Amino acid sequence: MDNGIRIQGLTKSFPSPRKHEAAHRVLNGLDLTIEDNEFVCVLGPSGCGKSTLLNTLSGLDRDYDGEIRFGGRPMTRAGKPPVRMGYLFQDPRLLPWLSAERNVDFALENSDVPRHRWADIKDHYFQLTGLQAFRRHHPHELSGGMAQRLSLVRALAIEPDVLFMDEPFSGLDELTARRLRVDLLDIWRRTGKTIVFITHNSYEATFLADRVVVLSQGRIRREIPVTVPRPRDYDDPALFAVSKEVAATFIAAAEEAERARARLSEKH
Amino acid sequence: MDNGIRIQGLTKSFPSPRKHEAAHRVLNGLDLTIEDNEFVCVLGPSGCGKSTLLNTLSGLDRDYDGEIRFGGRPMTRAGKPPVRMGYLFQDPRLLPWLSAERNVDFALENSDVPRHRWADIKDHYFQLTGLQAFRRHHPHELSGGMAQRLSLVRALAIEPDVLFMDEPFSGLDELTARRLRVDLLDIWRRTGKTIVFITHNSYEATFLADRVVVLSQGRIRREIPVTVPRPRDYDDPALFAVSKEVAATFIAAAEEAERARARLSEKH
Amino acid sequence: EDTPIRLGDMAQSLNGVASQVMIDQEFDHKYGVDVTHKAYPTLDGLFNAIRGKQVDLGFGGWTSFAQFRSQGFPVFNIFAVGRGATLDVLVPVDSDIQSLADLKGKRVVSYAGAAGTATVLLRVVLSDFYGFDPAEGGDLQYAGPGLIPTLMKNGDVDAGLLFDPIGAKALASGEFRSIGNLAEIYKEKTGDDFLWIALATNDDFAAENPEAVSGFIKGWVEAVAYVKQHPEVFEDYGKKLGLDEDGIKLLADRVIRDYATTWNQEYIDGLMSFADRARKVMDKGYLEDVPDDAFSTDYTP
Amino acid sequence: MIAALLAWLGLSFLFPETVLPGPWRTIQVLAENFANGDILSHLTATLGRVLGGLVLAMAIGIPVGVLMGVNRLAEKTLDVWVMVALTVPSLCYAIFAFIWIGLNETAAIVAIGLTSAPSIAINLWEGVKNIDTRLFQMARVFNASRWVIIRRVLFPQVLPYIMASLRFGLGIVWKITVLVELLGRPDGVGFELFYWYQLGNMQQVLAWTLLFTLVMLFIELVILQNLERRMFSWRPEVRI
Amino acid sequence: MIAALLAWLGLSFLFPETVLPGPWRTIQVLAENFANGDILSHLTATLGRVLGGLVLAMAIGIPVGVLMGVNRLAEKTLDVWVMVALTVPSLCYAIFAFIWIGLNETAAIVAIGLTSAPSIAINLWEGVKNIDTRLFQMARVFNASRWVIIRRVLFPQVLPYIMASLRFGLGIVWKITVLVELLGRPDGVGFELFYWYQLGNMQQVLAWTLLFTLVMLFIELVILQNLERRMFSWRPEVRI
Ligand SMILES: Nc1ncnc2c1ncn2[C@@H]1O[C@H](COP(=O)(O)OP(=O)(O)OP(=O)(O)O)[C@@H](O)[C@H]1O
Ligand SMILES: Nc1ncnc2c1ncn2[C@@H]1O[C@H](COP(=O)(O)OP(=O)(O)OP(=O)(O)O)[C@@H](O)[C@H]1O
Ligand SMILES: O=C([O-])O
Ligand SMILES: [Mg+2]
Ligand SMILES: [Mg+2]
Repeated sequence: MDNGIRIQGLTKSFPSPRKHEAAHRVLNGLDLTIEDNEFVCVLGPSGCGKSTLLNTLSGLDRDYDGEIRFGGRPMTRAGKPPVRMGYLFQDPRLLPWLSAERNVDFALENSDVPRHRWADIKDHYFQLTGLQAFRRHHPHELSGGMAQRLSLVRALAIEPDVLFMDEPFSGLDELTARRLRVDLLDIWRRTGKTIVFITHNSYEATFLADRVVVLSQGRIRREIPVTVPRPRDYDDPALFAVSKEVAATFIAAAEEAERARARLSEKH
Repeated sequence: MDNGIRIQGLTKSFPSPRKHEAAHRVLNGLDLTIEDNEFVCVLGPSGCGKSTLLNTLSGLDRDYDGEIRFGGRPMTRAGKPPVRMGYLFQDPRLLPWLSAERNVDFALENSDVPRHRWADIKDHYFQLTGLQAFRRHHPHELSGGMAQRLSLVRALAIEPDVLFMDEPFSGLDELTARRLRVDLLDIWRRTGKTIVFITHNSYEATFLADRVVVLSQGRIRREIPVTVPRPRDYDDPALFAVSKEVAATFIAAAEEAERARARLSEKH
Repeated sequence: EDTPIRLGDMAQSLNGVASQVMIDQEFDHKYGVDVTHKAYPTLDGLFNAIRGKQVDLGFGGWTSFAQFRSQGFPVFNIFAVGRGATLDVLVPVDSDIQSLADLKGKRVVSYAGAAGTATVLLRVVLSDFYGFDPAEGGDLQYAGPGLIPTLMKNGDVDAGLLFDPIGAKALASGEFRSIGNLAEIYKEKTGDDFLWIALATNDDFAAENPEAVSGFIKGWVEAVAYVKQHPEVFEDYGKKLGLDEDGIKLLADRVIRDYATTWNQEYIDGLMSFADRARKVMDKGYLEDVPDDAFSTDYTP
Repeated sequence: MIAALLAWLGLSFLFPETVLPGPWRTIQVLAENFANGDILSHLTATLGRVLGGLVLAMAIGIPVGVLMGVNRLAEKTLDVWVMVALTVPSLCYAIFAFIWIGLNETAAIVAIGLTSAPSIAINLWEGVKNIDTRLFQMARVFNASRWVIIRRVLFPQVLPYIMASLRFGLGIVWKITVLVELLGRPDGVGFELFYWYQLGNMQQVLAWTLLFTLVMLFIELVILQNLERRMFSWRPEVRI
Repeated sequence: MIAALLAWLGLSFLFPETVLPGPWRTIQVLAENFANGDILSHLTATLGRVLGGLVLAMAIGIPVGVLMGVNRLAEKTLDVWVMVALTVPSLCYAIFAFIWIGLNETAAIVAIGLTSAPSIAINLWEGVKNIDTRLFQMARVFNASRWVIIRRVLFPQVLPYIMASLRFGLGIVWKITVLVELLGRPDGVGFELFYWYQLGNMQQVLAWTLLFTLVMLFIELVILQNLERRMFSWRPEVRI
């Protein structure tokens, strides 16, 4: 089945907390096409609407203008989204009354993964994330990075077709993050998911993505394809060159956004 | 007043969630001395006890063995900590029912900062963090990075003598983070605070710190002084060299910790 | 100057008719007292007021006052008011129950609660003269008076013990008939007058104002006599209840028959023998010892 | 509102007029009562007791509940007390208040307040146990005194429990007011209600019930809902 | 517990024996009642009504409250109903239950349940409004059906409100049981309480109150607290 994503004219506003003031338009006619099985990384300044984009793509927020299609199947105003999706939120969003393992079970119970495979899957991902010894801990007994990793286990365990990841490695040390990046690419290669991955790290984006997308002022500012062949080497100067371009694009976009904001403040 | 921190034999355990099982010892006789007005960065693998260390230093968690002194004044089992401190938590911990500005006011109200200076202070830090336009938003209306920046405003606004920062820039894009690092150093230079700063980014640590401390298995594995003179240049190769050493130390420590954990799992 | 007397009564009670006459015709001032009438919605409220000295004189079951006295509350009976002529056991007109004897094994509901004088009378009559106690078999239920006609109509209960005005209203509606007037049956079988409602006061008031208490009773007796001669005083009351002319006449007849006008040691002795009968049917703790000072004839004209 | 009226109308056809009078008849009776005049004095008497009782119940229940939530020792000692206080029938409170304080308004309000306080304490107690402890830590680090923490961090978090207590507390207090009025007060809506009940006059019973229902709806729709809207405007909406 | 006893002892010296008998005398009376035998039948009758009423009240109150919390339309329509239901005096419920269903246990339980349900609904309604909506979103993305969300995400979050409702609901239900027993049942603890109250026998009133207090303490200390300990063991402790 085709799990590509086609976004057309996506516009999203939040009402202002102050009455009688214009709504805050976060996404502004955003167009983006993501191929089936593509790995796309999204960069953009803090507060530019990256999480908002994932919320609309995942069907959490359906109060937007524009169109979203998954392999041709449209996202409707109500009802289930047309693909099986996994979402790693920016905050861990674990159920505090369940142990780490039961949090993963919660996701599995609502997935298509047959029950006889659960034990293996959980073992595998807990091992991968170094959480084996913490399966019976509750979320408040985990460190920040551990909660983030548990959230990763949950998103992967259900074997989704489309995976949304909102800064999944931001709270992890570089060693762990590197290893998890390699593991993620491995999983992606084996299972053929479509992945939308948000990050602030341009090198991480370049290492992972088929294409890096820079978001700013509610639109895609630029799309940078990463043509370096896979498997990629972390110290490959070619990757470094692309990542420099990504960083430069990002900085240009961010500065432009800042000037726009400054103009706006002045007007008030 | 001397605001140096002297930690001796700090040991902290958490009871296991499974009954009749040994407690989980997170800090294990940790010794560390931080000079007055020193900027110390702490690195360590996820779950190694960095946040736990800050919780004990800040007096939140007083259920530990060992001794903590601030400029000779001991932290007691009860009562106020002996210094004015600011804490930027790993999660933002904002009061959800207050607007961004009122969240900062909450901290100011309990501080020594005279009321007539509040407006200037808030203007300054909101400007610095780019949150001017969001002063009246509630936390759930902020993006992840914006909440983190608000948390930074709160910690700085009260002008503490000792500042604890737990991965303050992890959710920010590199451009914003760089600018904030420079601003932070500037504030530190002007006001003479003692700062303990946790990060996963070895380059960030090297750029900021007088001394980088690597934590692992509940102890300080190594202390790496950063002798590069200030003001430092982001692209200084001398910094890059130190940061490579920091990264290498960290990796060694992390791998050692992992081996220890593997041994432990095997025993079970 | 006339001594002020606060008179407590149940809000809907028929004593109120005579009390009102007493005030309207100024029989109180004639004997040196100044009566104000205070109505309470429930017996318990009224008793609280009497025990709490919110009122100086009050109406209620003599058994309750005797019981309170035995529990140490300083109240006592000073006059007879209602003999129980309006206490009827009613059944729906088409019921096949013809007399009290047929009540055995039937569900009977009393308006008066488990401790009420009327309930005790019902149990005494049935067990002493008909050979069964409905409370024993669990056939005796309790429900508010307003509910009882409906419960009988619905067939939830087979018979109901009611008092006026609701009893008269039920009879006047033609939907119910009486299978026995308890006080009449009791008098027939024992020769004693029954006493349902008495007038009571508290020790302090009586000690401080003996004249006023006697004066009140004199006025009360005159008021009752006036009511007997002027049944039209029931008009207003009956209309408020929604009774027609016949209904009002029926009510007046029954109530006038109910008013007692004598109070003496003989009457009290009769009550004591009722107490003996009551003790046998009731649980331990009911009228266990009736102190002599639960009654006084000192204020009888 | 209209649905409620229609339901009543429908039900009233099932019963004879004497058992369940229809809304129209009831409103007529209520209007007549108004015309007769003394409705207002009964209503103000009852409202005074209800509000007085509610204030007393909240004034006892909230601090006790909060104390039990934040302090282990207080929880252990007060737990039994609260359950005992919850079990003692309103009858006993009423009797002792009337004996001790006398048959007056103060006694009525004390009886009403004491009967309702335990329910409110229990709700708050449970509420405090459910709050976000990380925010407490934040406040402690930022040097907030115990009192500031209670007022600015704990209170807003238990506010939903307080609102709930206010609402159902109103209901409990009103129920107990009816009981207290029938035991020892010579006026009030509960008094009238019981008076007419004893007379078997359901039209009046419903007229008085209707009167108080309208008052309560006013309190809910005009006062409480506005209060709540203002207090909780920051809260994102729950949708499943 | 001991403090409560001592307080009672102290108070009892202030009043004559007939008004407030001391604990010792009361326990004696209670023991005598036990010896006489029919205490158990009264107790089981009342407990049956209390538990039946509580189950009914929870069965109505929880779904209604949750529905009002998660659905705007339901909130708008049911709000008025709940406030009306809260205001209708227990007396009215009792009358109509007895008229409609008859003078039997079912009617008593229905009257008790209906009177108590609104308080519980209100508490749950407020509870639902207070939950963490981000967890809902998480569950929705992970494909949880509405029913699963209610059961696995909403329910655990409103559990503290349910526990509170269970606790104070027990108190309300018991209070109303007393009233209902005195309006239309020929047995039960409330019936006995009122019987002895009407006879002015405070020793017996307190003996029956004590009996039920002990039963409630048993429910609280042995059942509810253990239940709660198990359910909320994951929760970090609140300390100020
Ligand atoms: N309340 C608690 N109960 C039990 N264990 C806890 C508790 N808090 C923390 N821990 C354990 O202590 C260890 C250290 O946690 P801590 O939060 O200090 O890690 P950290 O170094 O800050 O990690 P990270 O970089 O992921 O934030 C972890 O293994 C965690 O599981
Ligand atoms: N519920 C909401 N109500 C009002 N405004 C909101 C809401 N959610 C987000 N916003 C606003 O939308 C903008 C984009 O937020 P979003 O969370 O998508 O940013 P982001 O790109 O993910 O940022 P970050 O990198 O900091 O996570 C922000 O300005 C934020 O203030
Ligand atoms: O106790 C009462 O519910 O009236
Ligand atoms: Mg985001
Ligand atoms: Mg941490």
